[in-house]
Amino acid sequence: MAGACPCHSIFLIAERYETLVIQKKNPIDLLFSVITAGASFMVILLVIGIFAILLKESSLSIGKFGFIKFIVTNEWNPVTELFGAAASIYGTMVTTAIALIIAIPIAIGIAVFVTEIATDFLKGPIGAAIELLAAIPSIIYGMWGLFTVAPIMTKYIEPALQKSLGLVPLIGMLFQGTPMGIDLLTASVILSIMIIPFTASISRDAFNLTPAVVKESAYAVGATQWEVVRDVVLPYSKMGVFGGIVLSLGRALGETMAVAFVLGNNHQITSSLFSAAATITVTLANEFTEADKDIYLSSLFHLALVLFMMSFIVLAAAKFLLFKAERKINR
Amino acid sequence: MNIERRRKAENIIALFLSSLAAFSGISWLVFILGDVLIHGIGALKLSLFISDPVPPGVEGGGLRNAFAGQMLITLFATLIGVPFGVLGGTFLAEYARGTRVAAVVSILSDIMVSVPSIVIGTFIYAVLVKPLGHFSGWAGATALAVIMIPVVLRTTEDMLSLVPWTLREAAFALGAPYYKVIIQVVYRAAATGIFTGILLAVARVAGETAPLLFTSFNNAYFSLNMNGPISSLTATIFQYAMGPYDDWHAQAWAASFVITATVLLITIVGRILISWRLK
Amino acid sequence: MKNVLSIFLMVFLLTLTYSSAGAADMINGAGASFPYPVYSSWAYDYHKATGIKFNYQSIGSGGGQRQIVGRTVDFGASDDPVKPEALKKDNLFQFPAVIGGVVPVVNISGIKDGELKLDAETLCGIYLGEIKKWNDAKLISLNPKLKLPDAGITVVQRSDGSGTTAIFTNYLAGVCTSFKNKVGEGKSVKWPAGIGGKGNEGVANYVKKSPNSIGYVEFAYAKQNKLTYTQLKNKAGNFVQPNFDSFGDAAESGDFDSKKDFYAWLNNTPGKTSWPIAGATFILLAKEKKDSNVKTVRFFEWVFKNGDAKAKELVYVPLPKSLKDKVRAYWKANGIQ
Amino acid sequence: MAEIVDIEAKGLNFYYSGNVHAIKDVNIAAYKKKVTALIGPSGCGKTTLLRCYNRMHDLYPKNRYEGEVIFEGRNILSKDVDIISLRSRIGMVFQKPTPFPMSVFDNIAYGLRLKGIKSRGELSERVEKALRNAAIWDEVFGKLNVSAYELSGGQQQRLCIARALAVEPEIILFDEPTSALDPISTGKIEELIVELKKNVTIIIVTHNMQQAARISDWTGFMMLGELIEFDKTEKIFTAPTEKLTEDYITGRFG
Repeated sequence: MAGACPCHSIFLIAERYETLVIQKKNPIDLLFSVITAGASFMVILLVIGIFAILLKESSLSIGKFGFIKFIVTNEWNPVTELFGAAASIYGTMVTTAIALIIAIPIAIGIAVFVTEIATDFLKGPIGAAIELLAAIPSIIYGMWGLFTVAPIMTKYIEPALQKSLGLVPLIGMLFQGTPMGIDLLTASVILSIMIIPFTASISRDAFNLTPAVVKESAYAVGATQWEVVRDVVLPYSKMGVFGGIVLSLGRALGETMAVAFVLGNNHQITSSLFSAAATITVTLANEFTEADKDIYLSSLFHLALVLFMMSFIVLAAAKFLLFKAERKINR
Repeated sequence: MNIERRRKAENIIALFLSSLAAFSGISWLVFILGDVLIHGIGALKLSLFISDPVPPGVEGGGLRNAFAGQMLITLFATLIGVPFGVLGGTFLAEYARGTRVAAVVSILSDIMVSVPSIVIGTFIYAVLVKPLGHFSGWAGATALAVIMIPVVLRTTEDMLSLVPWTLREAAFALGAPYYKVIIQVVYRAAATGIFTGILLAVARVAGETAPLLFTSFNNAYFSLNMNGPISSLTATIFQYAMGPYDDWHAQAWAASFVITATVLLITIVGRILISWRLK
Repeated sequence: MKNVLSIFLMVFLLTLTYSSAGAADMINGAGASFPYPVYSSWAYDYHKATGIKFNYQSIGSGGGQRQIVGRTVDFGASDDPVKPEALKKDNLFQFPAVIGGVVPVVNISGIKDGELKLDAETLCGIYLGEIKKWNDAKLISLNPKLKLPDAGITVVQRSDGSGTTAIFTNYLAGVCTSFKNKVGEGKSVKWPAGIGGKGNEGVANYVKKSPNSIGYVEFAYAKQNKLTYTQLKNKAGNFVQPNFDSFGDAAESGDFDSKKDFYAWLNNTPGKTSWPIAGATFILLAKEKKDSNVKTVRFFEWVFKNGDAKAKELVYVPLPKSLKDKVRAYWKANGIQ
Repeated sequence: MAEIVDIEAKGLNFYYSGNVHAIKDVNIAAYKKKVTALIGPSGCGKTTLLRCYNRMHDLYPKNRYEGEVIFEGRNILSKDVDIISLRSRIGMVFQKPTPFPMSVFDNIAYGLRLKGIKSRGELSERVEKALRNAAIWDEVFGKLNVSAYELSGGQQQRLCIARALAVEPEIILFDEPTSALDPISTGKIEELIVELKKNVTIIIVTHNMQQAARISDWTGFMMLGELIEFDKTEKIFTAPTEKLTEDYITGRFG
């Protein structure tokens, strides 16, 4: 199963190089290959370009506040012209973390249902529903969140949470303050609903890669359906599921519109999930066209740079891990 | 015996929970779509498509400007993004197949797909809006194109890689140069797949808001001037939904309904094409 | 493949030629959300009368200043007057367009328009997060007859760079030293508490949606959205209702000087019946953009002649005739008429 | 030694979803502690028959059995049979090695843990025993904690046999267990099967007639879903009753 594959592709490549050498002599071919190469290098150019431009535009802020100090400073004060990203980064991390905590179990549950439990009759519609849920534009989630979810949160869910979990020591401090519905919790819930279909559909694809015969051999030892999922399917597809989670993480980090409506735009770090906050993306969306001073705009570019680097590092690290894992399996 | 009973109970609980998760997934979809449908249909009038906005407080008005602007921006984004994406994907899957360069570009594209779209908005603001001195439809279209390129590039690469190598060899054997093989044979074999990829990329950018906020900006009037600020449905939804006026809310719902229906329709067509191709 | 390409190309060229038309009769501006209702109504009438499009996007005063400084729009609009030195540095003109008042709005069940009385001290306390509940002793002593709920106050403020905030914080900082020290004044400040809405629209929307909330908006927004406004105690010690007359009173005392590019505040004016939080909203033009300046000025000339009724309808105070003449003289002196 | 019937199909019919009649009225017995081989051309239904014994077909919707499979006096096809415990008594080894994504030790211990055995001592003891019985202990005793994927193909297959053995089933079903292996590994597995029949009943599906001749006591020849002939292996390979069997054995088709 393992050894055969790479040999085959090496063989293919070697064979193909020979053709390529012949083909290169044709001038039109050379031209076409240069054009296509140019188009694909566009991607490299874009990545470098985005980084360079953001760096250049934020140089004023980096010069004044320092790159690292900017990240750890909890201050966003246009009056005194002192800017630090800590509150926005905190908002981004908290919403992302809560969204993932809610989304991952549900998404995996959905993937399990679709691959292991559903009869063919249900498989199609549920699979399609998940795909569609993933295709709905994020602004629709945001609007739905503002008009529909936020009132429900204010009226029912948040008071209920406050009355139950709010009284538990330690955890209780997450649920203090007036339930307003425009807060971290609502934003995280909307975000989680938005990333569930993503995680679910990638996990489902990963689950489907588990060979039927391996599952059968677990059944043959007398395992129940759940035991097969837990002990065979999940471990077998953990890399794929991990990849899906990282993609969703990247998505949640960079999501703007779904949270812009319901986060309340306040640059503060609080322990309560019932308070307004700001994420990097929401700060950018709200303040970018409105920043009046150069240092203000530069600080916003600085924020964008931080977000770009965050998502780049997360995804690149995930790619690297997946790549290593793949190599390990192939070996 | 006892242990078996426990295992079975555990099994039933786990299966129940996962079924619950699945049905909750479905119910979200029904909830959201139902909400958009109920609020949207009510506000869906002919005037929405054929008249321009009126100031708050004045009766009537529509979003003709936003529909036109959205279509224009999406169209140009497609015209800019697709050639880059398809040609770039061709390079990775054909001329550079199996090389290190292809792997690097491929990985970078995957990362680019996930770069927050608002960051791309700020980037375009810095390179196209600030130096030129005005917001423009072109800036908006370029921002969306930047989002599209890596998506189209990766699908094209994947779809071309699915075309069996022997097919190319068969064409080479007839004495065709590589570019002819690619254009006449490989593209044809992968056409449905590439087209589907383009469709899904269009569906994705058609619903984007964040990158348009600082690029194409917004315009209260009907305008086809790509050199100036131009309205888009999504930016208008953001403005109207965040606004306090009831008729703004109604129009925002109607616009949401139209954009959701369009995006879902494109997605469904794309999915059907895929499954039809795989059969 | 070739067919598809040529169709693409044709569509591309067609739209290209078509899209460059129609640029001439459009004025693009952005800025304060405070005057958005009146500007958009004027623009609507102006377009009907002349066919010229006046595209105004409400993005906040900070944005208006930024975008005109960056020259990405034909004109900027700001409620926060720019100091003459700054105007000189950025090569800008500035003139007032209309006057309005900022009012606190609340959403408390059972309390109607103009019933709740607030003074500088309580408003300060609420916005500093020191007065946390509606049944706070200070609020009760001001409103002995009202039934104030035992509920936390949801404070709503502006998240964007806003002239409304500039006027509001200029007022609070002027009447209340602890606010001045802790928060300061400006288009956007670091608020100690609450949620932030984008634009007057956003604040109005959040107040409408959140029970037991308080916010501050331009009066036209309160009116159009049927938000519950409050009374305020003015400098003379009287509780006044926000209305056309009390704003007019405030406007009377404005010290607008064309030599200072009309830089002036209208907060906490001494008149007996004047509303304490008011301000003019300004237009900013780039000095070197001659053509578009003429277009913009033509619009405001038309507005000065024909727009007063519309402004009053929306509870804005049109500029007094003497001020209009000063502005016209300013245009003339700078050669933009 | 008298032959005792261990498991017996009686009038067995099997339909795949969509009413494909894959097993047609088959009557066949497997004797205790003997090796029964099922041979026949591909698509003849031998694997389908094998998968009836541990009701593997239940995993997929719309499959249908008719008739009986009698094991310990009960029809295991009846609805009230506990499939989970049935499968832990009738083990199965597949065509390709199917190690689970875990360590060598955990692979073997998996079935034991399902049965509720927790003590580390008992687990290692029984894992060792299973590995010894599967003749792989000498090769892996130093690598119990490495991933099972690190083993060679032949070792993986014997690991899977050990995994099946660990729960001490009465019957083990082999579904072409050597078709993916090289000749040396195949030889080892064949030796192992012969060794195993001292303790368990074995039913093996094989494509390879020599293999059936080498290791089985009884052989059933199937074609198009029907059991053409069932008899002692020597008889089938030397003097088959049916013409079809003879043609197949002598390589005229297949």
